[in-house]
Amino acid sequence: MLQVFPDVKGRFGDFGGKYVPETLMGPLQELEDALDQAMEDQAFHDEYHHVLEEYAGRPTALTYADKISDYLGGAKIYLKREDLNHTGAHKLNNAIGQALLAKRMGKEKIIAETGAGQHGVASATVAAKFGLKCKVFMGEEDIRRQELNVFRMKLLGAEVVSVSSGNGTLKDATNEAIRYWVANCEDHFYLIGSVVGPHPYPRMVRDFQRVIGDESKKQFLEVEQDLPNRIYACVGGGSNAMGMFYPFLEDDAELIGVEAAGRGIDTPEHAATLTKGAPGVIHGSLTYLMQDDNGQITEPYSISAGLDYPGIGPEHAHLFQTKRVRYESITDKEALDALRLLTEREGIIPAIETAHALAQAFKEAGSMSKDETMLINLSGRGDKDMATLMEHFEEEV
Amino acid sequence: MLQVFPDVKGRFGDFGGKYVPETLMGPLQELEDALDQAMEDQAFHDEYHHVLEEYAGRPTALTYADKISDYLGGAKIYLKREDLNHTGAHKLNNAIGQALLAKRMGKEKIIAETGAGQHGVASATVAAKFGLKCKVFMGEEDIRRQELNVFRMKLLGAEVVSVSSGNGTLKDATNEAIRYWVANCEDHFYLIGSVVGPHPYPRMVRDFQRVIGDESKKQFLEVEQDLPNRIYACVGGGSNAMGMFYPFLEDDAELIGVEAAGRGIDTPEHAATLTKGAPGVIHGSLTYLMQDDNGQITEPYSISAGLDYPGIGPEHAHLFQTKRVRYESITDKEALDALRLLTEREGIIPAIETAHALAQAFKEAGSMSKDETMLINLSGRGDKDMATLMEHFEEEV
Amino acid sequence: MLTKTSFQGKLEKTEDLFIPFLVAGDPSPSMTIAFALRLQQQGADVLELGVPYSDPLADGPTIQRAARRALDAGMSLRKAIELVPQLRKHGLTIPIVIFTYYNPVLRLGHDQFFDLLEENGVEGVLIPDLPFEESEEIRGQAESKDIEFISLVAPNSEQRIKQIAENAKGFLYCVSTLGVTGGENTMTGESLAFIKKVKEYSPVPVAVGFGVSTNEDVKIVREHADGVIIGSKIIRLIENELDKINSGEKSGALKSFSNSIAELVK
Amino acid sequence: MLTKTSFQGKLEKTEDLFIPFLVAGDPSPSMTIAFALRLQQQGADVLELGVPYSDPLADGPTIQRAARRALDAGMSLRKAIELVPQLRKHGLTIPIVIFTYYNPVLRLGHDQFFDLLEENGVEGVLIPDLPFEESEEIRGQAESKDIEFISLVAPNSEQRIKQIAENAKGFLYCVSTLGVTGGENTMTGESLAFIKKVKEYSPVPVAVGFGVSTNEDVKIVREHADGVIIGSKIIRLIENELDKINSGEKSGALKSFSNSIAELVK
Ligand SMILES: Cc1ncc(COP(=O)(O)O)c(C=O)c1O
Ligand SMILES: Cc1ncc(COP(=O)(O)O)c(C=O)c1O
Repeated sequence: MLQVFPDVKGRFGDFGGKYVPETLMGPLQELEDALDQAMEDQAFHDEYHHVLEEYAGRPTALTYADKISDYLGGAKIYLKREDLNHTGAHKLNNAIGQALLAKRMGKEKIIAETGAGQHGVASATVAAKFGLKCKVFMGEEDIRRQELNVFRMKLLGAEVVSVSSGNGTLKDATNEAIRYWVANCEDHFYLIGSVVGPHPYPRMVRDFQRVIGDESKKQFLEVEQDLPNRIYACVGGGSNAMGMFYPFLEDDAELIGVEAAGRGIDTPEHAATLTKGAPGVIHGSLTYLMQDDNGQITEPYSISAGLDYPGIGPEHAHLFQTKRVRYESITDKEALDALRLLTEREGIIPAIETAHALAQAFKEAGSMSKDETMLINLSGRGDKDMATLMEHFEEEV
Repeated sequence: MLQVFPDVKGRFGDFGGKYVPETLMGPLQELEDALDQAMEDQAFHDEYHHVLEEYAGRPTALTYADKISDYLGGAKIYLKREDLNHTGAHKLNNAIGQALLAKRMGKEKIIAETGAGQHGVASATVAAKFGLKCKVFMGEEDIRRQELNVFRMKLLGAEVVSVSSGNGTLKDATNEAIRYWVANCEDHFYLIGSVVGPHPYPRMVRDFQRVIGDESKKQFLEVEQDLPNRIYACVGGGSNAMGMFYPFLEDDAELIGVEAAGRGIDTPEHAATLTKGAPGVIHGSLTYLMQDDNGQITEPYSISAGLDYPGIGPEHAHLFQTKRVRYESITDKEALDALRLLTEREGIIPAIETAHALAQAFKEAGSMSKDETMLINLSGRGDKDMATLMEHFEEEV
Repeated sequence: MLTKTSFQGKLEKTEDLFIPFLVAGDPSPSMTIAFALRLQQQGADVLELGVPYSDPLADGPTIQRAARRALDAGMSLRKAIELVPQLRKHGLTIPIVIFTYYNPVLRLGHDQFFDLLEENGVEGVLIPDLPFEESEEIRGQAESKDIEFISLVAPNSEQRIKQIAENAKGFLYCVSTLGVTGGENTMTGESLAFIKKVKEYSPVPVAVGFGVSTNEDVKIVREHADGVIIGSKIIRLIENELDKINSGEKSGALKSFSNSIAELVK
Repeated sequence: MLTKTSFQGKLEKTEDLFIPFLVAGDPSPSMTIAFALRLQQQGADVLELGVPYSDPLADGPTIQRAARRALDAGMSLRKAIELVPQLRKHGLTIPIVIFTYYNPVLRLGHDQFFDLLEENGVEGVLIPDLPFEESEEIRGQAESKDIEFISLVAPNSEQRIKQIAENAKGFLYCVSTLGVTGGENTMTGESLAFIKKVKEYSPVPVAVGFGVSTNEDVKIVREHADGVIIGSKIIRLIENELDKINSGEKSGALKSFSNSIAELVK
């Protein structure tokens, strides 16, 4: 039997916890209490699942990628289609769960951080749908990279706060969101977008994302009468991966998390937290992070805004340490190649984040046998990345 | 009992038929024969529905728009979520059907016309998925308006042919696609994107889109134990509307098709074909169209590329003449207002095309009673329209 | 064996026909008259007078350009038909076929259309987007007015070839290759077999069009068919003269046009 | 009633404490020494020596800027601790509290961290992102080295106030308002009640920080608490002098800094 994580102190083995300014200890306790109550309330579950189905369009499809499987000549490749979720990525699952919780707690204002903008859009979306006020913190570099999503958030009625500290990416947006929350925790709900942050966030986000894995398991068993041999997901903060992996943790399936190697893990420009980082504290949680010898957090780099994060959810740190999940890393270039391959062979343009998982899976598929199977979490669609793709593929297409 | 339309000559009452250069008569017959065979083949149906479910993500959700219903204070408003379809609009349903038919006919090259780019993307997508070569004809003005979709098509491996004749919009792209087909009909399949064109296209496209109405009926009965009082859909060529309306034609539901009034139907800048046009022949079909006293087709105008078309499917002309469907028109401005309203109240950014249907429904909802219901076909998502929306809302958001 | 004259008795020849195509009003009505007369001088047997249309589905870029010029100059179906008496007045005696897309006809109304044709002494009509199956009514009306309704037949008309050919009036327009107007002519063995088959069924001369653009093309077509239809090439010859016309050198333009036509059909 | 001295016996005063905050190395180590001495001159009782950090979650823009300057000048946790003997050498006698975020400590390792503190004669340590529940181990280590581990308590600490206050060492850092450093101080009735409650439980002086930036603020805090902590305001005063410092007018800068401090705490 698997141990139940996190424990009462919010620990996944050595990792997790609450490393936050004193001011947040109260709000975190309030959140934990509300969450525990909600999770034991059937009405809350029902509402959450009702919104997922009726509004977000779940269950998302499980697609057999026949053409790419044939092309690679090995394992049968299946895709879990989170790109078909309303707003285009898995992020909405979690945003719906937390927004319902915020309402239940009587909070009418939410704040959120965002990198790729997907979580920002998801937050702005649930804010519109549930009548909440929404402020999204976003790094100025990401605002540039994800112009489309910025406009979507504004159109949805959210305020987008540009963050210029650091590199102006996800880490900095998160710092700023936490600072704002510290000052405004009385009436604001902080809607974190990944399985990061202080307890109970990593647990809560995982539990609102596990619907991905739960559905996948059921669907996969239906079509293959067996579980997948290997399951892949990209890892930024790690929410789509935890959502996918969690229901399979006690099964035989090999689980592979894929980080962003940026320009290469031998360069300083990457976001391969587990591969190259060390344990430490970031954004309220003890986990792995990218840091220098003095314990200063270093600036990550990835072509994909959603993976451009120097930390990782503490549960991943635990799964890494206990070797239950294998973590690999994929460069910008490998990701872009995989993106094109999937686009041209299957007619699905994935998010660049997702393309990292695809690239690792495609690398491995050929050496697997034809009766083996793999399941890749297609965490989001690539529409938001068109500007970046145009820059990169301008001459080729 | 409803008469079965179209008849053997491809007529819906007075409308329809095959008004094409002699060279296309052979290919149209070949298509009709293949279509008839396919439609009687259970294996074809199964494959089509399998792809819809497993790849496109059907059934799409039926969403109760509680917030906007409350806000308008009248009828209960339901949305059929074609925006959740893979690639973001209803267009894919038809593209999948026709691509499967093309394969069955042994054609390895497809051509398509596109306005908003949604049908182009859908065609490029099925071409990638089913291993076909794809050429998409698109007006140069639309290429400008829908840059994102142009890039998506190219990334999917399709060739986008820029058409500069006329206003460089959908009509011109269609002309050019037909001309190309005339010269290359032997090995090319022309994948028309709406219920327009010569017989058997209007019937075929309707039959590949009726899944919208079939699903809606079932879903609506489940949640409301009754049919909707009114059903709305926007009408460019009319495929999303026919797909939605067709399964309800023999029911009591009032059906409302919404055309684009552009800058106003009292100006020359609109695309309100039924409201302001007259019967005639366009793109191979006898139907209503916008024309001058000399029978020259006039240039339509709408802010939405997908409704910017001077013709309309012949079945709509018939439903207009027989008054089974009520046709209304909505200006650019009204559509944009409705788009913002839905976005801010429900967290769903619709396509500008779709916003026309929303605007008409929102106009009427308030004067209906609370136990009445309406169903709006949310034909597509607004991501493709961000550039246009940015221009219009720049200062406001 | 072709047996009877047609076009109200005005076309006696049943072989070696030269059928040129002009867009009425390209670049102006008076120039159309002038070009038509030169074509008659160069041996034209029938004139196809095209009505410019906004959306000419069966035409390539050359004829689209011509139509644009003519529309910009104000041409319409009615005006094109009314140009016919002008052509006569200036000496055109060969039969005239009005070539128009169907929508302008519909807009005018069939009856009014035929009344106009009759009043203005038009001998034939050709509607490229009205195939045999859609033209029953109009064929009847044409017949009752003694106006030839010209049918088209294409290599892929297959089983319908016999039916179309047997019902042909005036001459039968044989689309030698698939495509819109203005493409390349490629007289393959297949095309020749097709023409042969058409000739078997047709009671009227079989003229070949689409893509005839060199004297060589003309010669090949002459060898195998009863007539040659030349459209886009003639438009291109007119385009060569547009600069001269615009700068007032009309007679120079017409002279060089005549010479080119002579070269083409020699 | 406060009973015992603390900071290894170096802090006897238990009331009216002035606890300034400096970021080590902002804008340079030597200037930090100079500023510290001036603060001592102006009556500082304890110095909070901040270690600059890349991601200071509890700090507002002012301290973020200071940290940036110090990091750019090469400051680190180790160097900040090693600055302490330098401060002593130049005459600083008041107790020094090293203020650092937790990650640099973790990176160094707890044991090495405390060895360093001990070797360099540091009297206290404050880790703003290590709340009571996560600090058990480190509190034990601090105690065994006779180093005061400074705890923070906030208005929303609620049931935890008693536990935190009762376990406080050195002084108790009372966050008067919710927010990061550098905000506005608003001493409402609620804040006063909160301070009162904290004082009830705390065996050590209660110092109030966050948003103290005017002489008026200082006076109000003095009235109700045992000490006042001033951070961002001091950084801003340093920023006022940066131009002078950069152009070599150090003594002028220090003089005007001293005057401002005197104004602030008068
Ligand atoms: C499509 C997509 N996939 C993956 C990620 C990475 O986040 P996580 O690791 O939490 O799933 C993001 C983040 O924005 C995303 O948008
Ligand atoms: C989202 C959307 N809705 C509607 C239309 C109009 O087409 P139709 O009238 O055929 O549904 C389009 C065409 O591109 C579209 O993209």
